[in-house]
Amino acid sequence: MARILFFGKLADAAGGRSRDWPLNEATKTIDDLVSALCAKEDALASALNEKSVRFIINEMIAPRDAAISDEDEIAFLPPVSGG
Amino acid sequence: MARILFFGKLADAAGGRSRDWPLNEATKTIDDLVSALCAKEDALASALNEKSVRFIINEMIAPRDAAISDEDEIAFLPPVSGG
Amino acid sequence: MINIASAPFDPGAELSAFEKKASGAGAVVSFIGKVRATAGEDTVKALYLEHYPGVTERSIGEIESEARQRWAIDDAHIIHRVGELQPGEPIVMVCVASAHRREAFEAADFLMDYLKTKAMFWKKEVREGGEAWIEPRKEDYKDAARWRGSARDDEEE
Amino acid sequence: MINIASAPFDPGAELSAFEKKASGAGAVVSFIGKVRATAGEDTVKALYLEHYPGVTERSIGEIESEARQRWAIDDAHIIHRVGELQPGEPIVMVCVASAHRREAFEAADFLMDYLKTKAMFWKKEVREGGEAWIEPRKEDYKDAARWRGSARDDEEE
Repeated sequence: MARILFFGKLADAAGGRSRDWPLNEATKTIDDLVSALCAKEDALASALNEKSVRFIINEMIAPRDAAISDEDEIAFLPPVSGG
Repeated sequence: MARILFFGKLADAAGGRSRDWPLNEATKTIDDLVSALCAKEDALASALNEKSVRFIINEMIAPRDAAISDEDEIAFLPPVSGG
Repeated sequence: MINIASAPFDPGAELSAFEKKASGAGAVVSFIGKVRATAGEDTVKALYLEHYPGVTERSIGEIESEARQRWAIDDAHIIHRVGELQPGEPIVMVCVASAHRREAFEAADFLMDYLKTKAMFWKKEVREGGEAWIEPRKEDYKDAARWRGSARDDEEE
Repeated sequence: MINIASAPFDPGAELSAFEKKASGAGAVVSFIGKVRATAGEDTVKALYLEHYPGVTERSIGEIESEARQRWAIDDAHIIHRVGELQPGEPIVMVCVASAHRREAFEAADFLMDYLKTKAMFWKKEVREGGEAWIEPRKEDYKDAARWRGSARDDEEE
Protein backbone atom coordinates (compact mmCIF):
# COMPACT_ATOMS: atom_id res chain seq x y z
CA MET A 1 0.00 0.00 0.00
CA ALA A 2 1.24 3.47 -0.85
CA ARG A 3 0.28 6.32 1.46
CA ILE A 4 -1.16 9.27 -0.42
CA LEU A 5 -1.39 12.75 1.12
CA PHE A 6 -3.45 15.64 -0.22
CA PHE A 7 -2.82 19.21 0.94
CA GLY A 8 -4.85 22.39 0.79
CA LYS A 9 -7.58 22.48 -1.83
CA LEU A 10 -6.54 19.04 -3.10
CA ALA A 11 -7.73 17.53 0.19
CA ASP A 12 -11.10 19.18 -0.40
CA ALA A 13 -11.22 17.72 -3.92
CA ALA A 14 -10.18 14.28 -2.65
CA GLY A 15 -12.65 14.39 0.23
CA GLY A 16 -9.90 13.70 2.74
CA ARG A 17 -6.30 14.46 3.64
CA SER A 18 -4.91 10.97 3.08
CA ARG A 19 -5.71 7.57 1.71
CA ASP A 20 -3.95 4.23 1.38
CA TRP A 21 -3.82 2.99 -2.18
CA PRO A 22 -2.56 -0.33 -3.52
CA LEU A 23 -0.15 0.13 -6.42
CA ASN A 24 -0.05 -2.35 -9.26
CA GLU A 25 1.43 -2.93 -12.74
CA ALA A 26 -0.56 0.02 -14.08
CA THR A 27 0.65 2.51 -11.42
CA LYS A 28 4.42 2.66 -11.68
CA THR A 29 4.83 6.46 -11.77
CA ILE A 30 3.13 9.48 -10.25
CA ASP A 31 1.60 10.11 -13.65
CA ASP A 32 0.04 6.63 -13.59
CA LEU A 33 -1.23 7.21 -10.07
CA VAL A 34 -2.85 10.49 -11.07
CA SER A 35 -4.63 8.68 -13.92
CA ALA A 36 -5.80 5.93 -11.61
CA LEU A 37 -7.07 8.39 -8.99
CA CYS A 38 -8.74 10.53 -11.61
CA ALA A 39 -10.52 7.66 -13.34
CA LYS A 40 -12.99 7.48 -10.49
CA GLU A 41 -13.35 11.09 -9.38
CA ASP A 42 -14.04 14.05 -11.65
CA ALA A 43 -13.42 16.78 -9.02
CA LEU A 44 -10.08 15.23 -8.11
CA ALA A 45 -9.19 14.78 -11.78
CA SER A 46 -9.40 18.45 -12.62
CA ALA A 47 -7.65 19.46 -9.37
CA LEU A 48 -4.73 17.03 -9.78
CA ASN A 49 -4.22 17.92 -13.42
CA GLU A 50 -3.64 21.60 -12.72
CA LYS A 51 -0.18 22.58 -13.91
CA SER A 52 0.65 24.16 -10.55
CA VAL A 53 0.38 20.86 -8.64
CA ARG A 54 3.71 19.51 -7.33
CA PHE A 55 4.61 16.03 -6.14
CA ILE A 56 6.60 14.72 -3.21
CA ILE A 57 7.77 11.13 -2.77
CA ASN A 58 9.04 10.24 0.70
CA GLU A 59 9.48 13.92 1.59
CA MET A 60 11.47 14.77 -1.57
CA ILE A 61 10.16 16.86 -4.47
CA ALA A 62 9.74 14.54 -7.47
CA PRO A 63 8.83 14.97 -11.15
CA ARG A 64 5.57 13.66 -12.57
CA ASP A 65 7.30 10.69 -14.22
CA ALA A 66 9.08 9.58 -11.02
CA ALA A 67 8.77 5.88 -10.17
CA ILE A 68 6.69 4.93 -7.15
CA SER A 69 6.24 1.74 -5.21
CA ASP A 70 4.24 0.35 -2.33
CA GLU A 71 5.45 1.67 1.05
CA ASP A 72 6.07 5.13 -0.51
CA GLU A 73 4.49 8.25 0.91
CA ILE A 74 3.29 10.29 -2.04
CA ALA A 75 2.06 13.85 -1.51
CA PHE A 76 0.16 16.14 -3.86
CA LEU A 77 0.76 19.83 -3.26
CA PRO A 78 -1.21 22.79 -4.61
CA PRO A 79 0.55 26.20 -4.73
CA VAL A 80 1.95 27.04 -1.30
CA SER A 81 0.98 30.20 0.56
CA GLY A 82 2.60 31.01 3.87
CA GLY A 83 2.86 34.14 5.96
CA MET B 1 21.25 88.96 26.58
CA ALA B 2 20.99 86.28 23.90
CA ARG B 3 21.01 82.64 24.97
CA ILE B 4 23.53 80.58 23.03
CA LEU B 5 23.37 76.78 22.89
CA PHE B 6 26.14 74.49 21.72
CA PHE B 7 25.44 70.85 20.83
CA GLY B 8 27.64 67.78 20.42
CA LYS B 9 31.29 68.48 19.71
CA LEU B 10 30.62 72.24 19.62
CA ALA B 11 29.83 72.11 23.36
CA ASP B 12 33.22 70.47 23.90
CA ALA B 13 34.89 73.24 21.85
CA ALA B 14 32.98 75.94 23.73
CA GLY B 15 33.69 74.38 27.10
CA GLY B 16 29.99 74.29 27.96
CA ARG B 17 26.56 73.64 26.55
CA SER B 18 25.24 77.19 26.88
CA ARG B 19 26.19 80.74 27.60
CA ASP B 20 24.46 84.10 27.84
CA TRP B 21 25.94 86.70 25.55
CA PRO B 22 25.14 90.39 25.25
CA LEU B 23 24.54 91.44 21.65
CA ASN B 24 25.58 94.87 20.46
CA GLU B 25 25.96 96.99 17.32
CA ALA B 26 28.66 94.64 16.05
CA THR B 27 26.61 91.45 16.47
CA LYS B 28 23.49 91.82 14.34
CA THR B 29 23.63 88.47 12.53
CA ILE B 30 24.70 84.93 13.29
CA ASP B 31 27.76 85.57 11.19
CA ASP B 32 28.67 88.53 13.41
CA LEU B 33 28.09 86.41 16.51
CA VAL B 34 30.38 83.66 15.18
CA SER B 35 33.09 86.26 14.61
CA ALA B 36 32.64 87.68 18.10
CA LEU B 37 32.74 84.24 19.74
CA CYS B 38 35.71 83.17 17.66
CA ALA B 39 37.75 86.28 18.38
CA LYS B 40 38.44 85.00 21.86
CA GLU B 41 38.65 81.24 21.44
CA ASP B 42 40.71 79.39 18.83
CA ALA B 43 39.20 75.94 19.42
CA LEU B 44 35.70 77.33 19.12
CA ALA B 45 36.68 79.36 16.04
CA SER B 46 37.71 76.34 13.99
CA ALA B 47 34.72 74.29 15.21
CA LEU B 48 32.11 76.99 14.44
CA ASN B 49 33.59 77.74 11.03
CA GLU B 50 33.15 74.18 9.77
CA LYS B 51 30.89 74.18 6.75
CA SER B 52 28.68 71.48 8.28
CA VAL B 53 27.60 73.66 11.22
CA ARG B 54 23.94 74.73 11.12
CA PHE B 55 22.15 77.47 13.03
CA ILE B 56 18.83 77.68 14.83
CA ILE B 57 17.19 80.88 16.05
CA ASN B 58 14.29 80.40 18.45
CA GLU B 59 13.89 76.76 17.43
CA MET B 60 13.83 77.51 13.66
CA ILE B 61 16.63 76.65 11.23
CA ALA B 62 18.22 79.94 10.08
CA PRO B 63 20.85 80.96 7.52
CA ARG B 64 24.20 82.36 8.58
CA ASP B 65 23.19 85.91 7.69
CA ALA B 66 19.97 85.81 9.72
CA ALA B 67 19.37 88.76 12.02
CA ILE B 68 19.57 88.15 15.77
CA SER B 69 18.63 90.20 18.78
CA ASP B 70 18.76 90.04 22.55
CA GLU B 71 16.20 87.60 24.01
CA ASP B 72 16.85 85.20 21.09
CA GLU B 73 17.88 81.61 21.68
CA ILE B 74 20.62 80.84 19.17
CA ALA B 75 21.81 77.25 18.74
CA PHE B 76 24.88 75.94 16.94
CA LEU B 77 24.49 72.40 15.58
CA PRO B 78 27.21 70.08 14.31
CA PRO B 79 26.13 67.23 11.97
CA VAL B 80 23.34 65.22 13.57
CA SER B 81 23.62 61.50 14.18
CA GLY B 82 20.69 59.57 15.58
CA GLY B 83 19.79 55.91 15.80
CA MET C 1 15.39 28.87 15.23
CA ILE C 2 12.35 27.62 13.35
CA ASN C 3 9.11 27.14 15.23
CA ILE C 4 5.88 25.76 13.75
CA ALA C 5 3.37 26.77 16.41
CA SER C 6 -0.06 25.22 16.76
CA ALA C 7 -1.11 27.70 19.48
CA PRO C 8 -1.07 31.52 19.56
CA PHE C 9 2.30 33.12 20.33
CA ASP C 10 3.20 36.45 21.90
CA PRO C 11 5.27 38.62 19.50
CA GLY C 12 6.51 40.92 22.27
CA ALA C 13 7.80 38.01 24.34
CA GLU C 14 9.41 36.45 21.25
CA LEU C 15 11.16 39.72 20.39
CA SER C 16 12.37 40.13 23.99
CA ALA C 17 13.88 36.66 24.04
CA PHE C 18 15.42 37.12 20.59
CA GLU C 19 16.98 40.51 21.17
CA LYS C 20 18.43 39.43 24.52
CA LYS C 21 20.03 36.40 22.89
CA ALA C 22 21.37 38.58 20.05
CA SER C 23 22.64 41.28 22.39
CA GLY C 24 25.89 41.71 20.45
CA ALA C 25 24.09 42.70 17.24
CA GLY C 26 23.66 46.37 16.40
CA ALA C 27 20.42 45.90 14.49
CA VAL C 28 17.32 43.78 15.02
CA VAL C 29 14.43 43.76 12.55
CA SER C 30 11.17 41.96 13.19
CA PHE C 31 8.16 41.36 11.02
CA ILE C 32 4.73 40.22 12.20
CA GLY C 33 2.02 39.16 9.77
CA LYS C 34 -1.50 39.01 11.15
CA VAL C 35 -4.83 37.54 10.10
CA ARG C 36 -6.81 40.24 8.34
CA ALA C 37 -10.40 40.84 9.38
CA THR C 38 -11.79 41.49 5.91
CA ALA C 39 -11.43 40.03 2.41
CA GLY C 40 -12.72 42.56 -0.06
CA GLU C 41 -16.29 43.27 1.05
CA ASP C 42 -16.48 40.04 3.03
CA THR C 43 -15.76 39.43 6.73
CA VAL C 44 -13.11 36.92 7.68
CA LYS C 45 -14.22 34.59 10.49
CA ALA C 46 -11.08 32.46 10.70
CA LEU C 47 -7.94 31.41 8.87
CA TYR C 48 -6.96 27.77 8.67
CA LEU C 49 -3.28 26.95 8.06
CA GLU C 50 -1.99 23.54 7.09
CA HIS C 51 1.57 22.27 6.76
CA TYR C 52 3.45 19.09 5.88
CA PRO C 53 5.26 18.13 9.11
CA GLY C 54 8.97 17.60 8.54
CA VAL C 55 8.90 18.81 4.94
CA THR C 56 7.67 22.29 5.88
CA GLU C 57 10.37 22.71 8.54
CA ARG C 58 12.97 21.67 5.98
CA SER C 59 11.64 24.10 3.37
CA ILE C 60 11.94 26.94 5.89
CA GLY C 61 15.42 25.76 6.89
CA GLU C 62 16.49 26.04 3.25
CA ILE C 63 15.06 29.56 3.03
CA GLU C 64 16.93 30.56 6.19
CA SER C 65 20.17 29.04 4.86
CA GLU C 66 19.83 31.04 1.68
CA ALA C 67 19.37 34.22 3.71
CA ARG C 68 22.47 33.40 5.76
CA GLN C 69 24.48 32.92 2.57
CA ARG C 70 23.36 36.28 1.22
CA TRP C 71 23.65 38.46 4.32
CA ALA C 72 25.87 38.61 7.41
CA ILE C 73 23.19 37.54 9.87
CA ASP C 74 24.01 37.03 13.54
CA ASP C 75 20.79 35.22 14.31
CA ALA C 76 17.35 34.56 12.83
CA HIS C 77 14.10 33.33 14.33
CA ILE C 78 11.07 32.23 12.32
CA ILE C 79 7.75 31.38 13.95
CA HIS C 80 4.82 30.27 11.82
CA ARG C 81 1.36 29.35 13.04
CA VAL C 82 -0.65 26.37 11.85
CA GLY C 83 -4.19 25.35 12.72
CA GLU C 84 -7.15 27.66 13.13
CA LEU C 85 -6.45 31.37 13.67
CA GLN C 86 -8.73 34.26 14.55
CA PRO C 87 -8.64 37.70 12.86
CA GLY C 88 -5.90 39.87 14.41
CA GLU C 89 -3.83 36.89 15.54
CA PRO C 90 -0.19 36.72 14.42
CA ILE C 91 0.38 34.19 11.63
CA VAL C 92 4.10 34.62 11.20
CA MET C 93 6.98 36.38 12.91
CA VAL C 94 10.48 36.79 11.54
CA CYS C 95 13.32 38.27 13.63
CA VAL C 96 16.76 39.00 12.19
CA ALA C 97 19.83 40.30 14.04
CA SER C 98 22.83 41.72 12.25
CA ALA C 99 25.70 44.13 12.79
CA HIS C 100 24.14 46.72 10.45
CA ARG C 101 20.58 47.70 9.73
CA ARG C 102 20.72 47.27 5.94
CA GLU C 103 21.51 43.56 6.22
CA ALA C 104 18.85 43.05 8.90
CA PHE C 105 16.14 44.84 6.87
CA GLU C 106 16.98 43.05 3.62
CA ALA C 107 17.23 39.61 5.20
CA ALA C 108 13.87 40.00 7.00
CA ASP C 109 12.27 41.30 3.81
CA PHE C 110 13.71 38.36 1.83
CA LEU C 111 12.62 35.80 4.43
CA MET C 112 9.05 37.09 4.30
CA ASP C 113 8.93 37.11 0.49
CA TYR C 114 10.15 33.51 0.43
CA LEU C 115 7.91 32.36 3.30
CA LYS C 116 4.96 33.78 1.36
CA THR C 117 5.76 31.98 -1.88
CA LYS C 118 8.06 29.01 -1.15
CA ALA C 119 7.48 27.66 2.37
CA MET C 120 5.12 24.69 2.50
CA PHE C 121 1.94 26.09 3.98
CA TRP C 122 -1.58 26.14 2.67
CA LYS C 123 -4.17 28.51 4.00
CA LYS C 124 -7.91 28.73 3.79
CA GLU C 125 -9.91 31.80 4.66
CA VAL C 126 -13.24 31.10 6.29
CA ARG C 127 -15.43 34.06 5.35
CA GLU C 128 -19.03 34.95 6.07
CA GLY C 129 -19.66 34.30 2.38
CA GLY C 130 -17.86 30.93 2.22
CA GLU C 131 -14.40 29.39 2.27
CA ALA C 132 -11.47 30.07 -0.06
CA TRP C 133 -7.98 28.65 -0.34
CA ILE C 134 -5.54 31.55 -0.62
CA GLU C 135 -2.70 31.57 -3.11
CA PRO C 136 0.06 34.18 -3.26
CA ARG C 137 -0.89 37.39 -5.08
CA LYS C 138 0.95 38.47 -8.24
CA GLU C 139 2.72 41.05 -6.06
CA ASP C 140 4.00 38.29 -3.78
CA TYR C 141 5.61 36.43 -6.67
CA LYS C 142 6.99 39.73 -8.00
CA ASP C 143 8.41 40.58 -4.56
CA ALA C 144 10.07 37.17 -4.31
CA ALA C 145 11.54 37.56 -7.81
CA ARG C 146 13.37 40.73 -6.69
CA TRP C 147 15.95 38.58 -4.91
CA ARG C 148 16.76 36.30 -7.81
CA GLY C 149 20.52 36.27 -8.12
CA SER C 150 21.18 39.89 -7.26
CA ALA C 151 22.36 39.71 -3.66
CA ARG C 152 24.51 36.69 -4.30
CA ASP C 153 26.10 38.46 -7.27
CA ASP C 154 26.95 41.37 -4.99
CA GLU C 155 28.67 39.01 -2.61
CA GLU C 156 30.89 37.61 -5.33
CA GLU C 157 32.23 41.01 -6.36
CA MET D 1 3.81 58.33 18.86
CA ILE D 2 7.20 59.88 19.42
CA ASN D 3 9.02 59.18 22.66
CA ILE D 4 12.36 60.66 23.69
CA ALA D 5 13.34 58.36 26.54
CA SER D 6 15.95 59.23 29.14
CA ALA D 7 15.77 55.76 30.73
CA PRO D 8 16.16 52.28 29.21
CA PHE D 9 13.06 50.89 27.45
CA ASP D 10 11.90 47.32 26.85
CA PRO D 11 11.54 46.60 23.09
CA GLY D 12 9.37 43.51 23.67
CA ALA D 13 6.90 45.44 25.82
CA GLU D 14 6.85 48.30 23.30
CA LEU D 15 6.14 45.91 20.43
CA SER D 16 3.38 44.19 22.42
CA ALA D 17 1.66 47.49 23.15
CA PHE D 18 2.08 48.66 19.56
CA GLU D 19 0.83 45.55 17.83
CA LYS D 20 -2.19 45.30 20.14
CA LYS D 21 -3.09 48.90 19.34
CA ALA D 22 -2.61 48.25 15.60
CA SER D 23 -4.54 44.98 15.67
CA GLY D 24 -6.33 45.77 12.41
CA ALA D 25 -3.09 46.00 10.41
CA GLY D 26 -1.90 42.97 8.48
CA ALA D 27 1.80 43.80 8.79
CA VAL D 28 3.96 45.15 11.62
CA VAL D 29 7.67 45.85 11.14
CA SER D 30 9.95 46.84 13.98
CA PHE D 31 13.56 47.93 14.06
CA ILE D 32 15.79 48.08 17.12
CA GLY D 33 19.21 49.73 17.03
CA LYS D 34 21.56 48.88 19.88
CA VAL D 35 24.77 50.27 21.33
CA ARG D 36 27.65 48.33 19.85
CA ALA D 37 30.32 46.93 22.18
CA THR D 38 33.30 47.62 19.94
CA ALA D 39 34.54 50.41 17.70
CA GLY D 40 37.18 48.99 15.40
CA GLU D 41 39.77 47.49 17.73
CA ASP D 42 38.60 49.58 20.65
CA THR D 43 36.08 48.69 23.38
CA VAL D 44 33.02 50.88 23.83
CA LYS D 45 32.33 51.71 27.48
CA ALA D 46 29.26 53.90 26.96
CA LEU D 47 27.34 55.97 24.44
CA TYR D 48 26.17 59.47 25.29
CA LEU D 49 23.20 60.86 23.36
CA GLU D 50 22.20 64.49 23.37
CA HIS D 51 19.13 66.19 21.87
CA TYR D 52 17.57 69.65 21.57
CA PRO D 53 14.32 69.39 23.55
CA GLY D 54 11.33 70.53 21.49
CA VAL D 55 13.31 70.91 18.28
CA THR D 56 14.31 67.22 18.18
CA GLU D 57 10.72 66.06 18.72
CA ARG D 58 9.60 68.35 15.90
CA SER D 59 12.33 67.07 13.56
CA ILE D 60 11.16 63.50 14.19
CA GLY D 61 7.54 64.55 13.71
CA GLU D 62 8.43 65.92 10.28
CA ILE D 63 10.18 62.67 9.36
CA GLU D 64 7.13 60.67 10.46
CA SER D 65 4.82 62.98 8.47
CA GLU D 66 6.90 62.44 5.38
CA ALA D 67 6.66 58.65 5.86
CA ARG D 68 2.88 58.91 6.23
CA GLN D 69 2.67 60.90 2.99
CA ARG D 70 4.68 58.29 1.13
CA TRP D 71 3.17 55.08 2.46
CA ALA D 72 -0.24 53.93 3.67
CA ILE D 73 0.73 53.57 7.32
CA ASP D 74 -1.87 52.62 9.94
CA ASP D 75 0.35 53.58 12.86
CA ALA D 76 3.96 54.39 13.70
CA HIS D 77 5.87 54.51 16.95
CA ILE D 78 9.34 55.98 17.35
CA ILE D 79 11.31 55.70 20.61
CA HIS D 80 14.76 57.25 20.87
CA ARG D 81 17.03 57.18 23.89
CA VAL D 82 19.01 60.13 25.19
CA GLY D 83 21.51 60.30 28.02
CA GLU D 84 24.13 57.70 28.84
CA LEU D 85 23.69 54.21 27.40
CA GLN D 86 25.56 50.97 28.02
CA PRO D 87 26.70 48.56 25.27
CA GLY D 88 23.83 46.27 24.21
CA GLU D 89 21.13 48.74 25.29
CA PRO D 90 18.54 49.77 22.69
CA ILE D 91 19.14 53.28 21.30
CA VAL D 92 16.18 53.48 18.98
CA MET D 93 13.07 51.53 18.13
CA VAL D 94 10.77 52.11 15.19
CA CYS D 95 7.46 50.25 14.79
CA VAL D 96 5.28 50.57 11.68
CA ALA D 97 1.89 48.98 11.06
CA SER D 98 0.35 48.78 7.61
CA ALA D 99 -2.12 46.70 5.61
CA HIS D 100 0.68 45.16 3.52
CA ARG D 101 4.22 44.15 4.31
CA ARG D 102 5.91 46.11 1.52
CA GLU D 103 4.65 49.44 2.88
CA ALA D 104 5.58 48.49 6.45
CA PHE D 105 9.11 47.40 5.51
CA GLU D 106 9.79 50.44 3.34
CA ALA D 107 8.40 52.94 5.83
CA ALA D 108 10.45 51.46 8.71
CA ASP D 109 13.55 51.42 6.52
CA PHE D 110 12.95 55.04 5.50
CA LEU D 111 12.31 56.17 9.08
CA MET D 112 15.60 54.64 10.22
CA ASP D 113 17.60 56.18 7.35
CA TYR D 114 16.16 59.60 8.18
CA LEU D 115 16.53 59.20 11.96
CA LYS D 116 20.20 58.38 11.33
CA THR D 117 20.90 61.43 9.20
CA LYS D 118 18.21 64.08 9.84
CA ALA D 119 16.82 63.78 13.38
CA MET D 120 18.46 66.14 15.86
CA PHE D 121 20.63 63.92 17.99
CA TRP D 122 24.33 64.01 18.70
CA LYS D 123 26.16 61.02 20.03
CA LYS D 124 29.51 60.47 21.63
CA GLU D 125 31.17 57.11 22.02
CA VAL D 126 33.17 56.70 25.23
CA ARG D 127 35.85 54.17 24.36
CA GLU D 128 38.70 52.63 26.33
CA GLY D 129 40.97 54.67 24.08
CA GLY D 130 39.13 57.99 24.46
CA GLU D 131 35.94 59.76 23.41
CA ALA D 132 34.65 60.44 19.90
CA TRP D 133 31.60 62.24 18.53
CA ILE D 134 29.98 60.01 15.92
CA GLU D 135 28.76 61.34 12.60
CA PRO D 136 26.75 59.36 10.05
CA ARG D 137 28.85 57.10 7.81
CA LYS D 138 28.93 57.64 4.05
CA GLU D 139 26.64 54.59 3.77
CA ASP D 140 24.09 56.31 6.02
CA TYR D 141 23.92 59.37 3.77
CA LYS D 142 23.76 57.09 0.71
CA ASP D 143 20.93 55.07 2.30
CA ALA D 144 18.98 58.24 3.09
CA ALA D 145 19.49 59.50 -0.48
CA ARG D 146 17.72 56.38 -1.84
CA TRP D 147 14.36 57.89 -0.86
CA ARG D 148 14.84 61.23 -2.53
CA GLY D 149 11.74 61.78 -4.63
CA SER D 150 11.23 58.22 -5.80
CA ALA D 151 8.45 56.95 -3.55
CA ARG D 152 6.47 60.14 -3.90
CA ASP D 153 6.79 59.94 -7.69
CA ASP D 154 5.37 56.41 -7.57
CA GLU D 155 2.41 57.67 -5.63
CA GLU D 156 1.57 60.26 -8.24
CA GLU D 157 1.38 57.68 -11.02
